[in-house]
Amino acid sequence: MSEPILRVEDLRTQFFTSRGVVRAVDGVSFHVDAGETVAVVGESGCGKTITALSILRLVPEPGRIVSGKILFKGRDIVEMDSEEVRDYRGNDVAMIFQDPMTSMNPVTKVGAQIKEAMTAHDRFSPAEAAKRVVPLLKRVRVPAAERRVSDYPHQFSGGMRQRAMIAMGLANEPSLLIADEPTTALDVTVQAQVIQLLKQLNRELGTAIVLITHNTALVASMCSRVIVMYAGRIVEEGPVDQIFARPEHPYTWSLLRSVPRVDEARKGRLVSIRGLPPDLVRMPPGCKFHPRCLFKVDKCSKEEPELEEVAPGQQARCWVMMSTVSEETREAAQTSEVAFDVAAEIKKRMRSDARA
Amino acid sequence: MALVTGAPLRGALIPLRKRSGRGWTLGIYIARRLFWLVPVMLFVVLITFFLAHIAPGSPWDKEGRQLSLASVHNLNVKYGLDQPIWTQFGLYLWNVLHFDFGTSYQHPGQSVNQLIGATWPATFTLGAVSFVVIVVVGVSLGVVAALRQNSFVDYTAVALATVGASVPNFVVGIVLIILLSNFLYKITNATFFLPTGGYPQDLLHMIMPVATLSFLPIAYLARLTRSSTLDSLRQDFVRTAWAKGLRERLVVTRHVLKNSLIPVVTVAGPLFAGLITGSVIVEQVFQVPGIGRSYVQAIEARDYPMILGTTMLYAGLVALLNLVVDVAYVFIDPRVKLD
Amino acid sequence: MASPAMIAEQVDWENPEQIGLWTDAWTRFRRNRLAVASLVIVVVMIVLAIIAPLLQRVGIIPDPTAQDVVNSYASPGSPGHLLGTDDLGRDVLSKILFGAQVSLSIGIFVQFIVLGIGGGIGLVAGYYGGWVDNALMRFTDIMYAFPDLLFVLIIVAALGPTYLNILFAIGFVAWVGLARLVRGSVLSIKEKEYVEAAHAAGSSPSKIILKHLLPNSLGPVIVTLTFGIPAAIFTEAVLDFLGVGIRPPQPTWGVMVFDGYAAVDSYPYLVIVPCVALSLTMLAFNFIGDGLRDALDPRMRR
Amino acid sequence: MQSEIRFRAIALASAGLFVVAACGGSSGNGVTLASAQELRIRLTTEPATFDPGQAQWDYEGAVTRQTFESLLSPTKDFKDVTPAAAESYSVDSTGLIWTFKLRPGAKWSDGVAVKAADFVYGFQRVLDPRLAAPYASFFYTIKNGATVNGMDPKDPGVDAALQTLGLKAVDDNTFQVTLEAPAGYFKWEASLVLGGPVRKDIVQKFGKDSSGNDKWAAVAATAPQSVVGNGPFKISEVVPKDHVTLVPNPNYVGTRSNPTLTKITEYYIDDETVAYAKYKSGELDQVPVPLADTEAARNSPELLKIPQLAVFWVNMNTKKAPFDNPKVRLAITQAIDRNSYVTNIQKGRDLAASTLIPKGMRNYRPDLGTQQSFNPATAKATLASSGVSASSMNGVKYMYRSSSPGSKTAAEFIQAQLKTNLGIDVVLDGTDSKTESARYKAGNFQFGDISGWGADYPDSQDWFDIFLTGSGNNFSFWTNKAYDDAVTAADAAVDPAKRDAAYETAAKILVAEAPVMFLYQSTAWILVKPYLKGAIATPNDDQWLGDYFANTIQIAQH
Repeated sequence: MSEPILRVEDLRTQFFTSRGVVRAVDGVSFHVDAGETVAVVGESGCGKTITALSILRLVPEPGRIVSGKILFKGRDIVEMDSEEVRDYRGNDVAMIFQDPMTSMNPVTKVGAQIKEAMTAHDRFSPAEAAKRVVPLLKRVRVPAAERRVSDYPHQFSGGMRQRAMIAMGLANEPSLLIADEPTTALDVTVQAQVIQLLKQLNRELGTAIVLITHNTALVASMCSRVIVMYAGRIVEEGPVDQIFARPEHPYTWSLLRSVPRVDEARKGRLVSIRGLPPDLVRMPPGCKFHPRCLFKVDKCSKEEPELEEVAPGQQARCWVMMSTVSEETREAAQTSEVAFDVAAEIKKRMRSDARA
Repeated sequence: MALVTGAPLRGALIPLRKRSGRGWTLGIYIARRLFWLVPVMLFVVLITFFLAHIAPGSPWDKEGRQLSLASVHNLNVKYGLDQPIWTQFGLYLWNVLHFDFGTSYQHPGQSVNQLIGATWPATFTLGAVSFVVIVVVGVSLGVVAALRQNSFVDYTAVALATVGASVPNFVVGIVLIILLSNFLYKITNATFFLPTGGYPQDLLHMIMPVATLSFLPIAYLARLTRSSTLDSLRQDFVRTAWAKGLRERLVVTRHVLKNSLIPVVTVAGPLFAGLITGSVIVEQVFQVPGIGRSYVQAIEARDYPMILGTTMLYAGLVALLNLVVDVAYVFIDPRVKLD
Repeated sequence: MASPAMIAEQVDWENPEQIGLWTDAWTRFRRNRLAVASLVIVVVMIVLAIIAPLLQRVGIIPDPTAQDVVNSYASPGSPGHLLGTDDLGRDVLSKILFGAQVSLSIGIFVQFIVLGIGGGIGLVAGYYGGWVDNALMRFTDIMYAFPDLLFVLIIVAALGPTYLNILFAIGFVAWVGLARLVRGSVLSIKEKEYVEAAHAAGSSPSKIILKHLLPNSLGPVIVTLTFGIPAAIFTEAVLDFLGVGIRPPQPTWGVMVFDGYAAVDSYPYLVIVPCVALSLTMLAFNFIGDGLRDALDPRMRR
Repeated sequence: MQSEIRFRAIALASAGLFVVAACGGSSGNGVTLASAQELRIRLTTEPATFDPGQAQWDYEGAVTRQTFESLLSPTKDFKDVTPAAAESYSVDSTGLIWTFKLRPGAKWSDGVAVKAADFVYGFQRVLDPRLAAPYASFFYTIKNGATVNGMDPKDPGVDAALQTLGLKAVDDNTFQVTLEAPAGYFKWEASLVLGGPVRKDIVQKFGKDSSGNDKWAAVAATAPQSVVGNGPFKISEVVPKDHVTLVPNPNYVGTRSNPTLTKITEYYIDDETVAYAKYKSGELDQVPVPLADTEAARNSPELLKIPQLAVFWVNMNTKKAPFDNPKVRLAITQAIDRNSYVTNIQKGRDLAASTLIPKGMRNYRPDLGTQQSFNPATAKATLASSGVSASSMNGVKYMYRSSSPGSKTAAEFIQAQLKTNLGIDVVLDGTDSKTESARYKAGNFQFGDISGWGADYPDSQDWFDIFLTGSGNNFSFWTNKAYDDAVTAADAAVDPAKRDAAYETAAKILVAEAPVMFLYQSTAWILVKPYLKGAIATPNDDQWLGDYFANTIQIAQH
């Protein structure tokens, strides 16, 4: 395998709010090889979007990259001066966002916004850029591209707009495309089309894709490797089929169990993970998942485990590891009434919200 | 989002938005709005005419030595004020249709057209220059204050805004005169606003009136721009623009500014109308031979033709400029429909 | 909702605090130190204005209308007069405090009228469009050109210069700017998907207007209202200049500035003091406005 | 912020001639002249017309006095009149026929000779009802003057009627006027600029506007071509709303010939605070001192204090309760401390006054005013004796002009005085000047506002006729037979002693009945630049010092 195009080493990004320091990304390391499709999975608030933004050095106020390296083809993004980073953004690494409705400038034509992505860098002359816009739209399967190019975003449907965003991202043929929950705001049929499109572009252009999502089903259909994040750190990483078959970290295991599997008969009950993601300001001691872990042992709440190799290419951060847990305890965990009181708790909370 | 039957099918599977057919509907809209100008002007004339006549005191009352009854009667007959009020109104409208706005009581021998013609250029020039200064300084101050939020610039902008709004312009004017007039007088040997030949060639004379006129609107426009720019900055598409690697200048002008123009344009229309019809107090303090001052003098002197003439000028201007603003909306924000 | 001081061990890690919209808005507002300081200033001013008669009875400040013509134009800091005296020897400090009763209240209440009429017309015109928008906007055009000087002169001359008449007269001519501003901002967001979605979901127009359209045009509205306060205060002074304002000798800030104007060369403090009072009020409402907009902005919610 | 005094300000030093001493003595050779002989002065408002007959305000007289010359003109000390456009004049035995011999060789500014017919036409225009001259009443002394001016403007017979006036051009340089009745003071009326000559051909050349006003005298950019006058100066430039510039008239022949000044620029500045600032920055050569800046100017070498023949009083409506009761009115006059007002409010600039005729004029009798002198005790007693209780007067309304700082300050002062001295709660009722004049005429007020009088000429006749029953300026609607009889007797009397006695009885009644409360006699405080030499102040200067004899003014090297 050649040198990975992206290597993140012990990245820490923190937000200095009046409530305290929010450790959004708390020591994350991973790599992405050329042409590879990697998924970053985790509940909202686990730091996956902030990691992506840190890669592009677009961390919003009051956040800052506190420490760690982000090496893109050997160059450290964190040390780059602002002009160098600007040229790198959208050229070497591009990013598309979750809500196509608000991610495009409502008062400028779609074609212009795509052309702009190219003219911002000197890879294509303005004339070449203008010529490439319609083919780009065609490549992302936007019908009647010649006419639609002079339309405004509000004249595109949600799916259509996301395709335009993808075209914008790929305009400069970047080596890496980060897609931050590209399908969340879309309905299911359109979701499948977008994922299909991304897979096809990865094959044809060889662009490495980092897909950020909380929808594990998408991961299976598209990515070769998956990284599971929780509370600002990686808790498990490895090839997709290995992780799906034998998840070692209880969190990964619960995640996979809370997704209805079409292929499996409705055997077990769906597992919902007890409680809510931790408050990133006042982190619990030890393993950050221990308050919600059904298989925790005494050590878990004292000391945080390191990532350790559990299988070829697969790492996990846990003192127990699912492989050591017997079949019966797994069954018991799945049916425990614990799930019920959590649901009741959440409902109560929602009502108080409405009343306030 | 109904499928528009009338408009020609554009081949798109689901035309989600009714095509606005930019050129054609715009023409109809403007025509309709111009048609509406007539009732608006008519209504303004009607109210002003009767308000002026209801106001206590007649054009011939004066302080100190009073006019003899004979003189007052002669004056009323001369200006037709002895006619019943409705005939006076009808006669006035008839004259206006012939573009004759009557003669001023204060300046016998001069028609309102002449007086407005003589005094408006000075006000217009002063107002137009101030408008440019206000928009340029106000908007840029607002944008910078938003981009560098809670920074030194932001706080100076707020401080300027506060002082701008709390100190009335005549106080600003008189303070400027007291401080600057010695200095300026030595350079230009007169700080009077001298519209030699109707247009002040010498910009030095305009420094103080323009500064006084612009002080408050700059503050307001800066605050307004700052607040709407802050709103735009928070939008997701700005993050997309950064992600595309655009230079800051482009992100600000093409993405942020273009989206925060709506409130600025909305205010700019009537602001311009107000500026070019003159500010009474600035014209009084700087002795500008403008129309703003003559409007208040007309009201104080119950000079009905002058009051009506100036009010109609202002009404026409405001209505037209608001139309320009409404049309501008469409060019700034395509989502705005003209209906 | 926030649980009391947390002790590290017993911390209930299972359910971190979740708070509602309004408490969140209040906490965010509270954290904006500038906005809080401004709120304190405004409250102090209002309190001072209210207890001014009390202060006078106790003797801390003299009667604002008591003339001491022998030492008129006494400069600030002279004995017994912290901020000096005016042309009739009346104490400037007590004139400011008593003047606040009229000026502050007119400044603020007029903004409610402006928000009511102007905001209402702007929202309705912007949301409904079509002939409703046309009718309301032509009415606004007429009001723009309206000789408000004449109108106010007659209204207050006819009905008498009582506080309410003046408040209504000023409010009635002050709302046009806001109406057009609100309409402008509504027009552009009316098309937004979530507004159409809410429309499709059958929520009533008033709900849409208040829940979606008004919050978005919050920024410009708040700025306009904060600028409206000194404007209203000076309009009252212009009314007095025309003879239909608050009857003297009741002091008001606007009138103090107008009267001070004549002596600005020899006794500038007569203009400076009321202008400072006004600037302070304006500054305070500015920051409160900013704090309010940031606190209520849905996107900023944690 | 209009300046307070609207009508003519008279400046007559009690010691007669008052040369602007501060400016270094006599004109002529003692002064090294500055290169630019340009005078810059300030008018309170833009004149409405340049037609001498139509002039109504002193800021209009400030221009017509320079551009036109009437038959006679007052002497420097304003004790008498001397020939001006007329070289000499004679009155026949009946006192009815006045014959004026015009100055030979006198020319208009366009070189045409001045003829008697021009004066006939000028006088006729003043009395022509169609032109509605504001001060036509001055010439009611001329035969048929009142009847012709009283005709209906639409009446076709007006032109014919004008010929019946007592005006005749005997020959090109003899102009004869026949009076309705003998009037010694017609010599003063013949010296008013109102009676300037007018060229018929010029009036016809420039025609009329749609309301029938003559365009030749319009205050417009065309004025330099259209305003043809026989005065020492002519108009060279008019910028509407800004200024008018006068330059010497080369064709002028007369007593005010060869002026040293080459240019007079009259700027319209109605805001005295602005004018004061512009004087200090060197843009104006003279300016009145605003009340608020009294201390700053009090001991400046450039200050000139000129006492004026102008008295101010508080009007009381004798037709409205409780002011229909003379005792109540008297109590009011005794309850207001004039001296405190003059020293503290007017900063000691003016003189307290408790009678009508100002100091410096014949018939000045301060001793008659004792009944109105300030004394709270007597005031309470007088009020008690009036049968009207102080509490019943609570809520009485004092009218004042809210746009004038002086009027408002006086109102607040009087309110406080009546509260402390008589325990009456006065309500201040502010209005704008137009409304106030209308309410004066309609009698729609109880008491209030300060108004006053400055004579057109220093003769008691001009003063006492104010309070005659039905007089236009008798705002108090006061009628008193004894007073009317005394004044008519005095006007007609020829023997000065009999006149003085009659005027004294009238003055006594005026003080006792107190239709008005006499307050103060004003003094003009003017700052004049040291380099302004040779200006001769007269009692009737129109808004600027030395305008009667502008030819004597010189600008010294500075």
